[in-house]
Amino acid sequence: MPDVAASPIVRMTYRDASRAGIREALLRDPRVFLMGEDVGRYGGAYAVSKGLLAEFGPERIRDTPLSESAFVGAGIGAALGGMRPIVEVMTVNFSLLALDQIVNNAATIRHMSGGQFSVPLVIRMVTGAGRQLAAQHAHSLEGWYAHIPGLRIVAPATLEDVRGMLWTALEDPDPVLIFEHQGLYNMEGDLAANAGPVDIDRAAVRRRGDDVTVVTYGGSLFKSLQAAEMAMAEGISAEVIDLRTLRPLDMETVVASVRRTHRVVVADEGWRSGSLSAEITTRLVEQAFYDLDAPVARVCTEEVPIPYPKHLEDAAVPQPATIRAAIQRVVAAGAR
Amino acid sequence: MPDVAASPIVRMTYRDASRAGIREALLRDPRVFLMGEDVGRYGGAYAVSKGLLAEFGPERIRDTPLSESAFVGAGIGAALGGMRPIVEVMTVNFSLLALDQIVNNAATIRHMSGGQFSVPLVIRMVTGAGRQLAAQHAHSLEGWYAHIPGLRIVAPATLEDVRGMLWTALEDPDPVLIFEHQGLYNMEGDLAANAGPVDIDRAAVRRRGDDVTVVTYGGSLFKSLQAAEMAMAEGISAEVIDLRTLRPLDMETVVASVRRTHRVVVADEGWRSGSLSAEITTRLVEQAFYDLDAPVARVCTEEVPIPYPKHLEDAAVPQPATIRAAIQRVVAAGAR
Amino acid sequence: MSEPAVVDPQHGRHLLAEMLRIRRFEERCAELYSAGHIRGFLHLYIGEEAVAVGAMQALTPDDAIVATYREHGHALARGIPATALMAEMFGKQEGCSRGRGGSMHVFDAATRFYGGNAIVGGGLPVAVGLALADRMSNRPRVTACFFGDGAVAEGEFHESLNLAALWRLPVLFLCENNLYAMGTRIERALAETDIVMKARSYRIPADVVDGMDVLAVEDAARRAVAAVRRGDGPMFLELQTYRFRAHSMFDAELYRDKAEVEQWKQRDPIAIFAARLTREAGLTAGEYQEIDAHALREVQEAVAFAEAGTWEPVDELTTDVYTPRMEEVRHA
Amino acid sequence: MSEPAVVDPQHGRHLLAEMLRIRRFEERCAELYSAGHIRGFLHLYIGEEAVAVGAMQALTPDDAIVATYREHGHALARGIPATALMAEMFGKQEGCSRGRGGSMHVFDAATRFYGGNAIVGGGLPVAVGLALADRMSNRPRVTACFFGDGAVAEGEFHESLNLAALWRLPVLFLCENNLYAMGTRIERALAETDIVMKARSYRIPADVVDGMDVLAVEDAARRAVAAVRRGDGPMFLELQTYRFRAHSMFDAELYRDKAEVEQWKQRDPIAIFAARLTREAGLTAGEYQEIDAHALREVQEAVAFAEAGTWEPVDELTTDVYTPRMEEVRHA
Ligand SMILES: Cc1ncc(C[n+]2csc(CCOP(=O)(O)OP(=O)(O)O)c2C)c(N)n1
Ligand SMILES: Cc1ncc(C[n+]2csc(CCOP(=O)(O)OP(=O)(O)O)c2C)c(N)n1
Ligand SMILES: [Mg+2]
Ligand SMILES: [Mg+2]
Repeated sequence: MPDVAASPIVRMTYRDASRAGIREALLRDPRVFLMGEDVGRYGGAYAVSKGLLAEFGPERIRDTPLSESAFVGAGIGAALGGMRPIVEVMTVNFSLLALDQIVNNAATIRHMSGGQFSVPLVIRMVTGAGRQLAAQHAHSLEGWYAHIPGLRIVAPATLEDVRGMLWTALEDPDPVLIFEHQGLYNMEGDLAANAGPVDIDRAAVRRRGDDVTVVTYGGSLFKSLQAAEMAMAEGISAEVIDLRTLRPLDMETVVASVRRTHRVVVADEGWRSGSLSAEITTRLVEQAFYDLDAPVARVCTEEVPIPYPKHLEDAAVPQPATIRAAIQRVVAAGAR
Repeated sequence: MPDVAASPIVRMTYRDASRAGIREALLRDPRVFLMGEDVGRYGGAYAVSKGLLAEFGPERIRDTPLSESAFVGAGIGAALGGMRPIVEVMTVNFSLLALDQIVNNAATIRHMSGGQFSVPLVIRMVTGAGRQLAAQHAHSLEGWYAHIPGLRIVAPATLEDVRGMLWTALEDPDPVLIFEHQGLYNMEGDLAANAGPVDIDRAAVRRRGDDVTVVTYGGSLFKSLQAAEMAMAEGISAEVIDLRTLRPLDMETVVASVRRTHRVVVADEGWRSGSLSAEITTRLVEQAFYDLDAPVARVCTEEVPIPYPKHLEDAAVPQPATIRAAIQRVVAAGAR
Repeated sequence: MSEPAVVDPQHGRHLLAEMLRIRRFEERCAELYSAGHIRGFLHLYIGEEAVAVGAMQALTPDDAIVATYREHGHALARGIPATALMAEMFGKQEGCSRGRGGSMHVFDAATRFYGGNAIVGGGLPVAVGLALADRMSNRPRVTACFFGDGAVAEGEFHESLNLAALWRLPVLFLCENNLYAMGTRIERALAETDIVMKARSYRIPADVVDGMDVLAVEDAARRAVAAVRRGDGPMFLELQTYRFRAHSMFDAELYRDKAEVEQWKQRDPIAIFAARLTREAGLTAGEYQEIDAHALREVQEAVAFAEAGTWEPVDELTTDVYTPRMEEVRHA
Repeated sequence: MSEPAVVDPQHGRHLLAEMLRIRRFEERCAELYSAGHIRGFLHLYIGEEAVAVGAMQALTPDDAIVATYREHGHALARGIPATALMAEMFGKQEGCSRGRGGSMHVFDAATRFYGGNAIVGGGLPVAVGLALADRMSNRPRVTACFFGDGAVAEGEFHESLNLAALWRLPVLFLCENNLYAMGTRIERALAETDIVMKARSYRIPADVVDGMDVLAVEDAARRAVAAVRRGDGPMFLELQTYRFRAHSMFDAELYRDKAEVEQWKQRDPIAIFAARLTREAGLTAGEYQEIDAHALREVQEAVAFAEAGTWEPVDELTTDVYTPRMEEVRHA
């Protein structure tokens, strides 16, 4: 780990931090390249890779045709061939076109080959709602992907993580999918100029509290933190855990918190049924049943393709107010 | 409902029953047709549609090229155009090639069009392990599909259901995915010659019991029934619920049972993390928390691409013995 | 490419009016976007109006349309009222998709407009299926499927063309080749940039058409539609055109030369056609003003309609995810 | 198709031996399947041996192979030991994929054999990526990608050919056209059955080769590999062949005439080539017997090896889903 304390602090956006991570990877390792639709000349659909083509050239900042299955599969092949590709899929909805490659190849080759071949591939995708992009551009499928053995799923919510997780992911010998929430790109923050790799194994406690644990990740992290502030006004002390990695889940951190708070809210932008929140709730039942003083409360996305109008989009996905309401509910329920 | 009592009973396999359902649909409604890879001349990869080409001709028993995305999408278009297509996808793993059409179109068009267009499409897929087909032919993704709003997911486990659910699915105005477990095709049983449509709304209690509720579906139903028999020997009375429909879930039936038994095992051939078992467990926590006397136990598939050798495949998926062990465990735990 | 047809004065004025309606509508959309009334992604068709307007002339009300996220032009030319379209862009429930889809997801049962699909290539299989339904029902209908040059690289393009050709389905494939897929020029996306070659590799008859010439488009579309309707199987047209504006409102246009854009603007389909009408069909400056004023009025009314529109109540958020069982499924 | 090459006596005997090894291996597999030692899906290559054997001659150990679920022939011809291959089919941990993959998922790092892919078309993007890695690393390697006529209809075929051609990647596409995809004859799958036309629609040079003639295959493959290695970009060969057996062991072969099968059997690549060697290179009946006996012995040893093999312990079920962090990722 670099000596962050000694480094100057730079103000930047989540987008800038993501770009910095990619740039560092390209500088560090000649095997790394970025490939995807419009990552080069256009500068990335969300402007993440802007400027990188000029610096690294078209071989390493590789614009692809609209061929999700082929270029994701080519990423698998290139990884097998010794490269360290970063494949960008513009939006998680489009990644459905590449699912055969992701699930039937990337996730299985290591096991199916008897451990002979690993697939050190990183796929970056944009996920989430909040920009009125409607039903084919705004879903949150990272929790769904977390069902697939053989994949590692990470969801950076902070500047530090979006910059630092990429490098760790590239060092991982297996396929890692990184989900960047579109609502975070313009978020500003301070980051050490030399901020480096971060672990992708552990959840992080982003706020300490005693009365209830809010488990969340990605686009819902800051909403949860806001909700925790709001709950403070009512005298409720909420702990907020950022899962960071969705597969494998770091339940140790979650369970440790729940053993203190005895109450849990999960805030997850996936559609409620079969979302990651269900797996977390179930693991708590399995691992901490007798510590739970109230049913786990879930704040998830309504089971509807995300609609275009702002008021409906807002109503569809978790919000600070709905998270706060859930916090109040679980604290009120089954009070010891 | 036809008068089953008055009808002769015929001995047939699950495969025959599936075929009978298709045949009846074709006879009943000229808008119905079957389309998929090798459904015609080959007779279906699992011989389900054998003989139908001769009876109905190549327009209505329509062999397709290997083009999962196009022929599933064509099913959507044909449904929009007034037909009632039954699209067969040979194996659930291949359906990943058609996920764009299923998730981004079939599941969204009704809502996205403001309710103007419905997609009365039925997709039949083969799912599950048990025949040593290894990592690209043996997964159980029906629970995964159940995450998607806009789809209805059914999993017939009995002859009656595999025959009767199809017709009901075809009458449904929205896309219905029917998952037939490959391990069931050779299962024999008795069915009324005129057995007709069955509802696809409710779970069924397949075995009555008082001490524990086993919630299951599809390929795990008969394993669960076996496990229940085995548990009887130890004096445990297990109720077995066949979910039948995985989306939407009929939790009413499950909760009613749990209010009596207070203990639950979920047997589900999906990979454990993020499987349907997690959603069921979570709904129980939400809807019957104070009725649960012990943590819900899950018997799921190990988190590994299904391996080829029989002993490993058997070890990977739920078995009567593992279900029985779970039954014993929950009954022992937190005894009242 | 075939000889340009002779201009019928009245029809010519109709074509001009149609193109102007689209142009004015979208110019206003751009302003409304900047003002925050339209949100999400907004893709303008400005520069490509001759394609949608020319092609729609060849279709009857019974035919079906499948389009992309860049579909305002198609929607207007097909006859979706500007009011309902603008309300859709505002997200109001008076919009043609009840406001839920916005700019990228225009649907309209009355005109058999099946989207508005924001997945590049995603509309093609659906179009094939609509045509299959017509074929199986012996209806002499055509499904017109619009898509861009970018879609040609997608697997769904290939699978759909093969299926349509194999089954001789009544689909008219209309490839709007504007040379770019977002920032990716066709040479960087397709190993073979002569798109009609691909259609022919599925035995689909294919023509290249000047997509800046509304009469040429109409003429080619009429011939293609006639063949398709006759039962000759699918046809394919490559319409060569250019978008004058950015890909969407989030595009700095780093990838193309201002000069190239300017050059293409010299071929503005509206200006060129207006000049031709002036030359060959006696269009006067006054008439042009009037047509234009009419278009502007229509847009004005559309905006007023959209502004007066109402928001879908939040408690209806999850309606229409499933169809009420009682409801008859109408379409066909 | 080019003129058949002159037979080199020694090389000719090698080719014959290679084809016979595959034939005998698979005949035995069929028996072992009936006896229950091999399970799952088993797809035999019998009748198509000239393709794998001919093509492999053109490749060096540094090159890579991507194949399908019908890949025993490719595996043997590439040099995966029959012992390890047979043990794989038995599901024993001495198998080349540790027994986990079985017949459809043969992998071997030593020979750069990247599957064994049971998703039709699923190997093509991977092959493109392997070639991309070579291109970016300036390694003069070739990736040979085998697939069937059925795969040609899949979107992944189209996307992969376009990508390989666009980026001029060193891939040799080898389409084994045996006229059927399971029970679907090519005319019912492809609107254009002349497959090389498709390759050409991506500007990939393509040839049709008699896949029943091992020398013709070798010759075409050598020329294609040389061009690919030179950096000319991808090449495409359509190998016209036929499977003599059913698609898999679950196939009643309702879809094709016995007569057609018999006709093709007249073109048995082994019989024809043996006859030619007899005629042109002095192969004696005794020699043939000896080669055959050698093949049978190899198969016998493979079966013995497989039978003596051991089962992977159940407690290792979930190893290798992820790579131990400590382990260096070896391949490249
Ligand atoms: C499957 C998919 N991949 C990527 C995108 C993002 N995207 C939206 S439009 C577009 C370019 C499409 O270009 P083209 O087909 O030529 O249509 P045009 O925008 O030029 O009209 C891209 C890459 C998408 N919507 N869908
Ligand atoms: C994506 C996908 N769809 C369907 C199948 C089922 N399937 C296995 S082999 C096969 C036929 C493939 O034919 P072809 O590509 O010609 O190869 P061949 O078997 O003739 O060697 C089919 C349909 C599959 N394995 N993968
Ligand atoms: Mg374009
Ligand atoms: Mg074949």
